[in-house]
Amino acid sequence: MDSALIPEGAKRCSFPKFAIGIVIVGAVLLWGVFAMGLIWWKGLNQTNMNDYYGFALWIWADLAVIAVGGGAFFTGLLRYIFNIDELKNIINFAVIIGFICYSSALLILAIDIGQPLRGWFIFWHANVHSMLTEVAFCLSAYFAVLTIEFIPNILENRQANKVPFFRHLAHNMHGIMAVFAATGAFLSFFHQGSLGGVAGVLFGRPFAYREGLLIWPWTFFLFTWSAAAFGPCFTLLITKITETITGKKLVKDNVVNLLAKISGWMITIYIIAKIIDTIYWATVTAPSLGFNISHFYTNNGFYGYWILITEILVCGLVPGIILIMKSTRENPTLRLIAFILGVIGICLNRWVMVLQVMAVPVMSFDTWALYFPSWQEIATTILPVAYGIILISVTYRYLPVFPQEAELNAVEPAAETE
Amino acid sequence: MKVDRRSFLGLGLGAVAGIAVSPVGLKLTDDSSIWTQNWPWTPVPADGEVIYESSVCSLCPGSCGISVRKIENRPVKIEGRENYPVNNGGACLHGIAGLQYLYDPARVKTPLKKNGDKFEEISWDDAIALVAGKLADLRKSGSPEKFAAILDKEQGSVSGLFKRLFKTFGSPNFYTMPSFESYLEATAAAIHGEGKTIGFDLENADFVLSFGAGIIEGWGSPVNCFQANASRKERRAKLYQIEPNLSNTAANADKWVPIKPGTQADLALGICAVILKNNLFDSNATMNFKGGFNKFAAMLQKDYTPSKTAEITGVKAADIEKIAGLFAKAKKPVAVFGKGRGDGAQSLKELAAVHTLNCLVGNINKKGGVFVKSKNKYLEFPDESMDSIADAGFAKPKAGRYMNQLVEKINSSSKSVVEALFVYNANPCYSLHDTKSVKQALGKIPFIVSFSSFLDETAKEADIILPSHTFIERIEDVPSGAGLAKTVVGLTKPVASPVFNTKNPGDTVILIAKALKGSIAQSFEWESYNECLEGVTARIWDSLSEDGYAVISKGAPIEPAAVNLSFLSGNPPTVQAQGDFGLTLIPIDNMRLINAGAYVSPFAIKTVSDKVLKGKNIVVEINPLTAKGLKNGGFAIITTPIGTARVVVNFNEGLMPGVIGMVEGLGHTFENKYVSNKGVNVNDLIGPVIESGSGLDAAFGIKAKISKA
Amino acid sequence: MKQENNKEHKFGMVIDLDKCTGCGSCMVSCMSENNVPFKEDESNKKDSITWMRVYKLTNGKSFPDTETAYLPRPCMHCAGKGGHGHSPCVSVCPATATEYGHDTGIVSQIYTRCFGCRYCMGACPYHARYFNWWDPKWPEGMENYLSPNVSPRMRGVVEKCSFCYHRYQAARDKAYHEGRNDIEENEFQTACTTACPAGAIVFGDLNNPAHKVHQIVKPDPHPDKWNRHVVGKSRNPKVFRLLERLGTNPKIYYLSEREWIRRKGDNYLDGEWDKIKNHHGSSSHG
Amino acid sequence: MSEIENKAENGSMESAGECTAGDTKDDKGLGLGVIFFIVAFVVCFLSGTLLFPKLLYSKKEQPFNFDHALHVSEAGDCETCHSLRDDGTFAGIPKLETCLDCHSEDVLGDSKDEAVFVEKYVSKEKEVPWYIYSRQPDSVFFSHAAHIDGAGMDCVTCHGPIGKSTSLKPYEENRITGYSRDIWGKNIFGIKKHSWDRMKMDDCAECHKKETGFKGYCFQCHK
Amino acid sequence: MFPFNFEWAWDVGHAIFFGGFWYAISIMGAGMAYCILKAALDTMNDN
Repeated sequence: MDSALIPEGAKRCSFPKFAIGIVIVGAVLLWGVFAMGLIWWKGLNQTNMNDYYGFALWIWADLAVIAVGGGAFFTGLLRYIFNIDELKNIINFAVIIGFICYSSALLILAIDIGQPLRGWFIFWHANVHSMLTEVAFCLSAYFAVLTIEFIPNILENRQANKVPFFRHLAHNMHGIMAVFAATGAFLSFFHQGSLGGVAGVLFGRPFAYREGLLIWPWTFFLFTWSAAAFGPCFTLLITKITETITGKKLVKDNVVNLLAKISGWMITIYIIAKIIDTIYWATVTAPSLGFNISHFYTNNGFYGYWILITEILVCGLVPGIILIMKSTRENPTLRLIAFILGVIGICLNRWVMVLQVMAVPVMSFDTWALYFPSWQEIATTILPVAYGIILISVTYRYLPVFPQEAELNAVEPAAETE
Repeated sequence: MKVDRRSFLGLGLGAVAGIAVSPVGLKLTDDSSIWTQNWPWTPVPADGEVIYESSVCSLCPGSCGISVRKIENRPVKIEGRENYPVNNGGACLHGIAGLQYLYDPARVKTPLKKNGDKFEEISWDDAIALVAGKLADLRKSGSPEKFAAILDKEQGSVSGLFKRLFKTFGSPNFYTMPSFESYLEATAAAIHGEGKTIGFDLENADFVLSFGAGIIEGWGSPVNCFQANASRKERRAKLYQIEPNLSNTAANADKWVPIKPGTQADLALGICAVILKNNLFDSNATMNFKGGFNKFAAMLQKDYTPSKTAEITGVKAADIEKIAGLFAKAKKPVAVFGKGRGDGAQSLKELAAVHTLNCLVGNINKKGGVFVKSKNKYLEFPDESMDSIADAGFAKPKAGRYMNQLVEKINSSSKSVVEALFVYNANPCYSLHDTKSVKQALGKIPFIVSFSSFLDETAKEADIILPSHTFIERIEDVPSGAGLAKTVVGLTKPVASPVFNTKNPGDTVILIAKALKGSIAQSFEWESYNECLEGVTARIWDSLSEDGYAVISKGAPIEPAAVNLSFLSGNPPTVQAQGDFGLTLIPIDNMRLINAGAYVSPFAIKTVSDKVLKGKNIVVEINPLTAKGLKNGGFAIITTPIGTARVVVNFNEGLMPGVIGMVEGLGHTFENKYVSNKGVNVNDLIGPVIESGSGLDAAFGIKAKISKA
Repeated sequence: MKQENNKEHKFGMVIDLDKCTGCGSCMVSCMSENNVPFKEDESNKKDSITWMRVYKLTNGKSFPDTETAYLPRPCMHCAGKGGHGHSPCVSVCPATATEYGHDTGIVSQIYTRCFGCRYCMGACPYHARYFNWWDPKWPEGMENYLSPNVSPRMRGVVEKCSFCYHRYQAARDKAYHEGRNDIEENEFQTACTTACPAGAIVFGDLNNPAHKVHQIVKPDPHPDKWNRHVVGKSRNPKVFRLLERLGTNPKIYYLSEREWIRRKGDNYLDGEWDKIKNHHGSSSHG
Repeated sequence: MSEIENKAENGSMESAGECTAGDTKDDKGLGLGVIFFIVAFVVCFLSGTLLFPKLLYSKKEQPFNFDHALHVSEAGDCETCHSLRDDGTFAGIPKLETCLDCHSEDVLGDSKDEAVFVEKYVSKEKEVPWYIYSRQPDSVFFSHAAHIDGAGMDCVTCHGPIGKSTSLKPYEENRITGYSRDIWGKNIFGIKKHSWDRMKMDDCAECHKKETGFKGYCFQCHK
Repeated sequence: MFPFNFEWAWDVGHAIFFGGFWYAISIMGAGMAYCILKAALDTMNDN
């Protein structure tokens, strides 16, 4: 049916099967779009946010998708700047995941503001002291980079590629991709960092506040580093999921292991830095403001010490070690567990840096504040997931995303799903 | 040349580029954000010239001077009036929120007549004719005394007009709601003789011994009390607060003396006993005491020794002796009474016992003490003309001495007691104890006329509503009272033209009187209330109209006040709480709520803590020791002999064990979503307990139990 | 043309917590002065707009040693670390919708500029900032009492106490018209100050030694020697600020004779308070 | 689905053919594309510049014409009618009461506007519902006292030579924002020649920057 | 973001922030312009 669009030599499921899958996920997407419409029409009272929780689920989702989308810039950096050639086999997919993550983040930001029609004020009337300004500028600019990085892949579609101009354009863009990748890395460094800065600069919130270098708190660097470290985990996890669903091997193990190894070292180094940061914060920064670490964790509520231990040890140190040790890394099950733990860990870190910051009382007579999102918030947070699945399905179906696919699947005409 | 895809591409790109270079994008982006800055549904208040008009607030007996900021003749803000003799620039939250009453959703917009369960609009002329017709029939039937009135107060010219109407009509059944002023007069009558009232010189006292008087809870003239209390810090004056719960006053006091509910009278007498025993009293003062000083002293030494008193009240004997010493030795001590706001149920024994402390230390009519003054008589009405029906009817006995007795009489009598009822500025269906029985009594009255500005609980029971202007819209004389040391009469002025089709209640009464014809009409020969006001206040009118107020008296009265202890010397029994459950439910007065007269404004209820009102649930306070099996913040059921209520529990260490505190002023049931249908009316749970001897409803609370819901 | 009036004010407030009765007049006066809306249920204090909020403090002791007190909390108009104007909220606003006025020390909030990201709310440890989750609505006719001096807010923006800036503007208008260069102490007073029936709130220019607020607070002209971020610390041992140690440098000072209340003003590690309670304020500067 | 199918198939066929066709007819094709581009560009640009303002603004006539020049010559200056109140606030457009200082129920001149004024407003004691060209949004606090008394500025700097006008131009209301066109300025690109051509915040800032060295704090002009 | 914006100031903060931003934007813009132009030229050269 749509065979003319499908990459040459690639096997894809039948179009009706594909369409049914898209419709199912599309229904979830529409639910999210409906919630989004409701929020734009009626305002943020549709959420369960309140004056204590001005930042809540959405900001977490933003931080989380951008952190896991960090695979794009880091893989790009490794591929184009450090010239690790094997990574060309996964860079396309990393870019697509990054594109999905960043477009989702921008969409969520557009929902999250009380006056969407004034959203452009953040650019026009920018306050350069605000970390959020930095986020907005770098995020938008980096999204442009991602789009640029994504375009050649789109132009490689069988039909598009027949247009000489597109063919040349794709070729030329490949030629100078290193320049874009470098710009992307530069921008990513700042926006990943500034997202960390969002919490770290809050000197009124001792739970979040960190000292730092010049105007940048330590969370700035920790966020950049952690996004670079855990981003590839997410890329590889999604690759694995795609492989499972399509029933095909798409990326060779050596490529996966290479990226996993790099990620493992990054994670381990990050976790060491994070532990040092946590210790310094708990013993120096917070006490200097009159806070014991015990002030920040409740006994019976949601925010117990478990969250700290889970984030740093279970979902940080453990995946890091699994991925640096050859034997465990090359065990597919353990590797997968490490990816999953890593993604949970980074998301948990972003959760803590957004929601726990809001939950902890600062004034001595204030109380812990807890919050549970409304269905509208949940629906709009699931929306990007549905959108991501659809975009991955479409790109996988019509674009030559995985250069190794043909080689790996040349002889086995296995039945595939979607 | 073939029009191909490139042509379309060119067309599209050209269009995009053309629009992009044109100002459309920039302008629309800018304009759309400006649109969000000026949404048509967000009001834009009109600007204009600012003027200030002074008036007097009559929401409560405090009668504070207010200054109303008006823009282009539109009132926008109420503030306290500078240099006003009562409140000197200060204002309370209810007064400041006063403009909200003007546009209150529950306002009666035009005269209403009940038809079945519903109200129908009716013209003023028809309404007056209807009321006059009914009254004329009642008068013709020969029992004019079956016409009753319930007002908020006796003072002022509007009350004067009502009283005059009743007298000329021939009915003695004119009632006022319990108020602090009424208790002051009752206390003065019991000790000093009729025709007097009491003022407390709090701003000069150096030791205030308060028996539960909520000095910063809205007691007395609230703003005046706030100021007197605040100046304690500079004056180094002390405040001891005696009550079962840590009220704001108790928390602000130098010492909080927790006491078992309902035993303040005993403690006061116990302190009297110590003062007498230790010879700490002012012998010059006691020399002229009448009514058996020795008998009184002997009774105290027998029944109120420190240890006995301690047992009754729960206050340690040593503390009783210490407090007695501090009080008696202070230079300018004053003992104040009137639990809470002072307008709830009170026992005369308690009022008299506390006031006796003042008499014993000789602070009557001294600076920083208690002023025993003659009732404020600035009004001079011309003589009524009475026909024979009026004479005969007016001479008949009242159906009951106080409101609660009237209610009881109506409910218990098989014959009709009241045939027609006027209600003005009073909401007995909400603010009297056991509201169910009050509503039952009102249900037995065939014809009820309400003068309310709002469709409140009592107005809803009425057959005709003749809506009054709010205090923002009307002119009226507002005498101070409520324990204020000075006597000031203020003038409320119409600072806004009437928003709805309402009238000044004075005008309404005059119209009804005129419609009744005959001698009644002859007694109301004014053209309008304005004319009447000017006439009856002639003595102070110049000052009223020019300054907005007239000071009738200030400083300590010169004339001595006789003291008669006969009421107490027989040691009347102390009132006990109704029922036999293990705990005592007491009402708590909260400055941010209103429990009598008006009801709370949207602004004021917004300030109420979530430890008082949470959603639609009232929160009761209870000491964790008493709260066995209950969860802090959880639901519970309170049961009293007269009702049950579902509440939320808040553990509060500031409550004496064994006591449940429930705020007064919630649980309204009328059409105002901002303030109504929130929580429970504590008066639904507490029944009246009549004090033998005084006839007052003296229920300080009620026995209750609480269990997990 | 003449220069703008460049004389630097630093408007601030001192609230006597021993006088405060928790009556709520300040809250209502503020709401009615500043066109603050209200809604059907305001008992969820986490979405109830009260620029001035009165907190109830308790000493945590059990009956009968319990004590309570009230603490009114307007916007603190923080000067930020070192008093340079980088208030916690101002420094984070991405669209410059809130700004530190160096001429007055007042932190502004511009509703028409705010696009509702709520970052400032997260930054403020005092919860002094409120979001308009709903469109403001008044019962029919009630919008007639709205004041033209303060613009009603629309849904989706943050608002907070402005120190009644419009009163400052009005006072300056009058001064300009009368050819005066500056305004008198009593010409600019906030709505909460004038409403307080207990006279617990004193408002004025902390930079002006003639003003009462300066005389009570006696702000230290030098930075705190133990925490260089803290400036303008009171030299009156009975005066404290909320969360002073964070370096937010609020311009709201509190006054209390009661030690337990003063201790509530900030967070202290075990034993810290006992060490400094007596040299808080003046004596800590030797 | 067939649509996609068709498209895909057409696409493949067309592009297969295009490779050859495009190669030969390249110049012409591009040329036509360029022409289309230019035509579309010009049409869209011109409609965005000329037609768009017509759609954006609605024209409203003032209740009746007002001759500023005549009034200035009679009254002497602007302040006679547009005055500051004692508290320093600006009274703005005069109320009827101010007009009646000179006017009365007797028609003064012989213009028909005067007749309208007397008939519709004076005799009915109704304020004239003028459209105000310089009306700023509700969020703006503008202190006339600061500019007139404080800085000694004249009216013309911001309001232009309106005192010399003999008639009132139609009021053009922005359909989206509800504000007068004079705020953005007559020029749709926002280009101005005189200080009074626009009244946006940037114009305030420009003058403040020039005269005081500082654009001003937000709260100086916002409420 | 532009020198004619109200908030713009010629200070270090703006120089660093917008310096970086405009630098990145120019590189991206120039890169894309280069690619597109070169692609157009290449397309023509194909013939």
